Amino acid sequence: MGASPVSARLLAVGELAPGRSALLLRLPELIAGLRPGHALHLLHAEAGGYRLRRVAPVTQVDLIAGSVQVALQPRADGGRDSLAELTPGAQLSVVGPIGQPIEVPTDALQILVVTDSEGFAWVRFLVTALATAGRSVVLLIEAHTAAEVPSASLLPESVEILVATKDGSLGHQGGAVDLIAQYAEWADQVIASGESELLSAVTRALRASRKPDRISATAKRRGQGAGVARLQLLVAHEVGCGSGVCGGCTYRNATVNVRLCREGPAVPALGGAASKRGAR
Amino acid sequence: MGASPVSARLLAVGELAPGRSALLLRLPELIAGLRPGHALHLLHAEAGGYRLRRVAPVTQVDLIAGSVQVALQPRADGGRDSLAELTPGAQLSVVGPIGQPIEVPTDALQILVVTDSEGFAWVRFLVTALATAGRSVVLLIEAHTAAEVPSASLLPESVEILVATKDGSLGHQGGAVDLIAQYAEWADQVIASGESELLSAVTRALRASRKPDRISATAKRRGQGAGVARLQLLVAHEVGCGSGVCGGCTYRNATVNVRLCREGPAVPALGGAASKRGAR
Amino acid sequence: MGERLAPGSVSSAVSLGGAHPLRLERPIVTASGTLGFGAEASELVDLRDVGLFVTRGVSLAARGGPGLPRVVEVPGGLLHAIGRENPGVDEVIDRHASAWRAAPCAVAVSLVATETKSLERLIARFESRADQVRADAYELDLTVPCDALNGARWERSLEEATRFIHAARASTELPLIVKVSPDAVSVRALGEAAADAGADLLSVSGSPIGFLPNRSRTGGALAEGLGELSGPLIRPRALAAIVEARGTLPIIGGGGIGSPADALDYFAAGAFAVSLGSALWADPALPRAVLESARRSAAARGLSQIGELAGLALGGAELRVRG
Amino acid sequence: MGERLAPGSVSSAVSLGGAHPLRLERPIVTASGTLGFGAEASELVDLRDVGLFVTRGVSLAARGGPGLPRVVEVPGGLLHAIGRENPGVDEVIDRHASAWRAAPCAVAVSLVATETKSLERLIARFESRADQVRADAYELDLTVPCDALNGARWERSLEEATRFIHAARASTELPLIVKVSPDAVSVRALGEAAADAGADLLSVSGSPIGFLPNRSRTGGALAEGLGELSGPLIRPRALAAIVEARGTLPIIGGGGIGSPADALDYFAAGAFAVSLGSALWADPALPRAVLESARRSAAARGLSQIGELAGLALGGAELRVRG
Ligand SMILES: Cc1cc2nc3c(=O)[nH]c(=O)nc-3n(C[C@H](O)[C@H](O)[C@H](O)COP(=O)(O)OP(=O)(O)OC[C@H]3O[C@@H](n4cnc5c(N)ncnc54)[C@H](O)[C@@H]3O)c2cc1C
Ligand SMILES: Cc1cc2nc3c(=O)[nH]c(=O)nc-3n(C[C@H](O)[C@H](O)[C@H](O)COP(=O)(O)OP(=O)(O)OC[C@H]3O[C@@H](n4cnc5c(N)ncnc54)[C@H](O)[C@@H]3O)c2cc1C
Ligand SMILES: Cc1cc2nc3c(=O)[nH]c(=O)nc-3n(C[C@H](O)[C@H](O)[C@H](O)COP(=O)(O)O)c2cc1C
Ligand SMILES: Cc1cc2nc3c(=O)[nH]c(=O)nc-3n(C[C@H](O)[C@H](O)[C@H](O)COP(=O)(O)O)c2cc1C
Ligand code: FES
Ligand code: FES
Repeated sequence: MGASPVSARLLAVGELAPGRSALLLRLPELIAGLRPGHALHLLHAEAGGYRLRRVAPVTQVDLIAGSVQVALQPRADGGRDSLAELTPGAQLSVVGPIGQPIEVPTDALQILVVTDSEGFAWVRFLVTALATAGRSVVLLIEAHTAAEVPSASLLPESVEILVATKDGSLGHQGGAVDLIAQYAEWADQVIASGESELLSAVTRALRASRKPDRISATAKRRGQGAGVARLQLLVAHEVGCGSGVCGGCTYRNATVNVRLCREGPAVPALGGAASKRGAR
Repeated sequence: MGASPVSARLLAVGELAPGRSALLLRLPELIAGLRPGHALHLLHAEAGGYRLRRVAPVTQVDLIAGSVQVALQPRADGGRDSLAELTPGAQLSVVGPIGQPIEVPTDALQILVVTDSEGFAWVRFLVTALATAGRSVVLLIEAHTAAEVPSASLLPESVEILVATKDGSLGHQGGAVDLIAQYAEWADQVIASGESELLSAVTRALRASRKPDRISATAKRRGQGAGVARLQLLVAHEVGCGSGVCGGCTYRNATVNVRLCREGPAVPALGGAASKRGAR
Repeated sequence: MGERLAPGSVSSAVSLGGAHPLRLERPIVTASGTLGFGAEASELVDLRDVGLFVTRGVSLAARGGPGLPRVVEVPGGLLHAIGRENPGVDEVIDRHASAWRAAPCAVAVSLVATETKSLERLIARFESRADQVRADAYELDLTVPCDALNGARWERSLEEATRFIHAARASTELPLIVKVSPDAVSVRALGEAAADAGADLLSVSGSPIGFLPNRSRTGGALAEGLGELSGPLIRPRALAAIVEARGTLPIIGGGGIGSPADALDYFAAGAFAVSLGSALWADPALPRAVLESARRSAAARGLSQIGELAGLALGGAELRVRG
Repeated sequence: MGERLAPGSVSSAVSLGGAHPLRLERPIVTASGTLGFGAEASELVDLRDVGLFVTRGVSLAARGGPGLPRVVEVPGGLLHAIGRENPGVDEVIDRHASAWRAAPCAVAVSLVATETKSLERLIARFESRADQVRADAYELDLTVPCDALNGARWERSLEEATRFIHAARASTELPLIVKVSPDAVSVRALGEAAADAGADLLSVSGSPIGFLPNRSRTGGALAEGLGELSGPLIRPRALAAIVEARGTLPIIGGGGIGSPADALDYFAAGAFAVSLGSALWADPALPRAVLESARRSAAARGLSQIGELAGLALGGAELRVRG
């Protein structure tokens, strides 16, 4: 049977930004295996016992305390999130990790990360790990208004953060894409996460700059031939079977066919690796 | 606009019997007007803000502490009761009182009350008030098995309690109706509450004993002509408009047409008062 | 999208229907049966916040109802069976017509009939007492059993429903609202038939049927057995029905609205006005809250009328309706 | 009611259907599409606790699916649109037929087609590769769009659905399950048409359609727009459909089962077996838990077979079906 559920104690309910809840869980059993890009499934009980596997990206890991922070994704139906109303001490049933770690080749020293208020939950752990490992990281973050921008205190000081807000209330007025040009050449590796409009805009902006993909050892082992794509998109999904069988999380385009719950969240863009097929 | 909601703090979650939850609420605003027979509407919020007026009978009132105990009725669909999972300190929105006090003529000194594990919530306050006022009260209580019988500690010592269980695990083996004969003549007034099978059985058992109805002052004032019926049935309803307009709680038979949320919960049986029509 | 407007400047009036237009000061309708026949409605809700009050169902002769329980809670809402109980047209007029005349909003009478003959006599009865009766529209309830379909609802047969709508149209010049539920044989086909018959509005806001056994599973949770469903659990299905019906007639959308945010979904799916039902019992201020949030939403999009919110979610291209 | 039995002594096997009986060791069916085509199903659920595994929908040619999002949460369940995506019959047989042969339970293949010609060729394809393919039954999916109804589902037209069922029946001798949802034009009429056509079982377990706008209300929450609903929110409506269909064909009941207690409602409403779908994802042990609670419930009533639970809620008299 798939990974069996683990019981986790809720330590605290916090916020990455206003309205973006994050749960701090006591999770000694799973913590060692968690890497940036991983998510956990929170088995949230509906009325009458029907439980859903709700995808919660891992935003921070504290190996000493044995605690893991996960973000609650906003629901497409705008529904009230009952998990955000739990009080510390509550028990939660968790399964995971879901998906694969995000691959950043060891020789990629300058990393550009582009995100928005929804995508931030998928890159916080990555940016923190890369910066702590001494790589130079630039984070472009886009939001409608200043209030939606996560606080810089959530990331290591060494990370260079540029903010763009639609209403100009903070940083550059406009979208993160306006700021990409100056970093496109500089970056060895680019990672984008957030609304689909942002992902397409970043892909278009980078298509112009012709840097070759980097070939890395791990990429070969995983039969992905042409190495890690220079641009990786982190695609989110909300809920599903988590076992690759329902087709609910399949991201498909001309070159890729990725099941986000198995091979996601990273999807190679700009003709990177050969189609990442579900290996069996 | 109808009675406006009052905010009540949840002091404790208790049990009248296993699986029969009762909430202790801090409710200074409403407490003075509460009488046996009254219920409160708990405005329980469903997902997305849709709130229901859920009927909760008042089981005990503590005038000094300003606290009111109400019982959570089991749901017909057997659904999990999210109110029973609230933790002390939670705020609840309450409207009421709903319905009318149960009328027991002052000259009725010997009262027989017949109930089951579901009906007990509707008679606890009444039996306590009558016994404290010095009347002699006999309570016949029926349950499938001993575990479902509420503990005697919930009632004043002066109340004489006889138990009947279907499986004979406690008291008489069989139904409460088997025990009525010895009290039918003795009782000046009979009140029954619980499943419809019990209500019909009690009505049949009492039809035999021909005691006249008692005429009381209050009955005249309320235009009920022939005085308080000797047998009153307390009929429960789960949820509804609470304002007498939706028709969801109408108890109708040859002689009565009562809207439980307005004229209930007591319904005269055995041709008591003239049809209690919604006064307008 | 135009630039932002001040919410206050957004007009809330909507004028719906062609040959017999119905003008509502506010795009808010009360669902039949949830606020009674009239006399007691304003005890619960301030009708000044409402555009159209729809009465509880009225039939030619009195209709009795089933025993208790008639309304039980289910996950996400209510299961209920009142059986369109009412004292009959004359009794209702005697006691409630004065409340209709005094109402600060438009009033529609909900017509209940199980065959066309009594429908025609029911409307004739209302029209014959026009001196006392102030009705701005009739709502024809297609979610009522039809004798010819041995108890199945009118909306389950396109043929019977069409005949029923024509009978109503031929009996009155007042604006005619045809009310259906997502259980209709095809909400789109019924909308087209209603438009062809000259009806003015389609109210896609009815209750689908439902059933639950009682806890001991030896009978139904309701005395009646089968019942009707209300509340959030029917919202996604109701919204799909509104999308299916788009373009046949101007739509009043409802069934499952629990909050102002829910109501915006119904405008976005194609409704020009929203019907609020069982949510009103616990939230009598909901009409005003829905009005304000619809104003804010229109203002933020630079729209000067709430009616322009209708169908925003469907964009230009007709949403591929495969339902 | 007979006196109590020991739960262990209650038999769980059911043999359903007349001319082509389908024997299930356990009255538990997995809903198509929720456990995949076969190869990976037993990674999630122990198929020894299941009576019938129904594959994800398979069509003659490969079908692509819509963009993301394809599955979103709604109050009380899920809204989803996968578009019956699959690699086509040959690809599925190549990769999953071995898993079907090894399955410790009966296997039914779910047939997806938008017109009868390709349905006939699809079944012929399966029958021509009978040496590799072990299928104990076919499930004909009437909740798929039908070309002749410009995209509306087969189940929305009694005429098209009847022709479709006859085409399937004429193409195979295997037990034939006809799968419908509460959106069917009339679940009862479809059950009768299926029985007349010689089908063996009616699975009243499909997803009704649903819609929700996205949060900014400028498009749908799903890329596809209209989608399908699963989970507890469809339970009361699914149970009413089961009550409506009672007596036409033996019924597999499902759609909205979240717990063993829920499953007992479906037996009580008339089902001989229950279909478990999206609840399996988070509760893989649900089949065993449902089996045990059904055994206990039958034993408590002195019934020696779980199948005897079917229709208990409807008592002797046919429940007045007015739906
Ligand atoms: C043309 C085509 C389109 C498909 N579209 C989808 C889809 O949109 N969503 C979906 O869930 N499944 C799609 N599939 C099938 C999909 O790859 C798996 O069947 C599905 O993801 C479930 O995995 P599985 O267990 O069936 O097979 P897996 O264990 O995932 O193996 C997939 C197998 O299917 C074949 N395959 C998968 N993808 C492709 C491809 N892009 N091109 C060629 N062959 C491929 C390969 O032979 C591969 O071995 C498609 C398959 C094909 C051939
Ligand atoms: C024959 C009949 C059967 C009815 N059955 C029901 C029912 O099952 N459920 C229901 O909700 N409503 C029933 N009613 C109507 C009901 O009494 C009210 O209309 C309803 O309760 C809502 O109250 P209201 O605001 O309309 O009128 P109210 O303010 O409740 O006044 C009710 C009026 O209806 C008449 N009435 C009510 N009950 C009876 C009766 N039993 N016999 C004769 N006249 C009566 C009286 O003139 C009375 O003044 C029935 C009415 C009649 C005449
Ligand atoms: C108690 C009750 C009584 C109802 N009576 C009627 C009625 O008389 N006529 C009618 O057309 N609809 C009736 N309905 C259905 C409502 O008009 C509405 O279609 C349904 O409740 C769905 O809307 P909601 O989810 O907003 O409540 C009734 C609903 C309830 C809950
Ligand atoms: C992700 C997903 C994929 C589905 N795919 C199919 C399918 O391929 N064929 C089919 O007949 N039903 C399909 N269904 C519908 C299920 O078989 C079932 O009818 C529905 O989920 C209701 O049952 P439930 O509430 O128990 O999940 C799918 C459901 C889901 C959630
Ligand atoms: S969630 Fe079902 S395939 Fe990924
Ligand atoms: S609950 Fe609506 S009339 Fe009593």
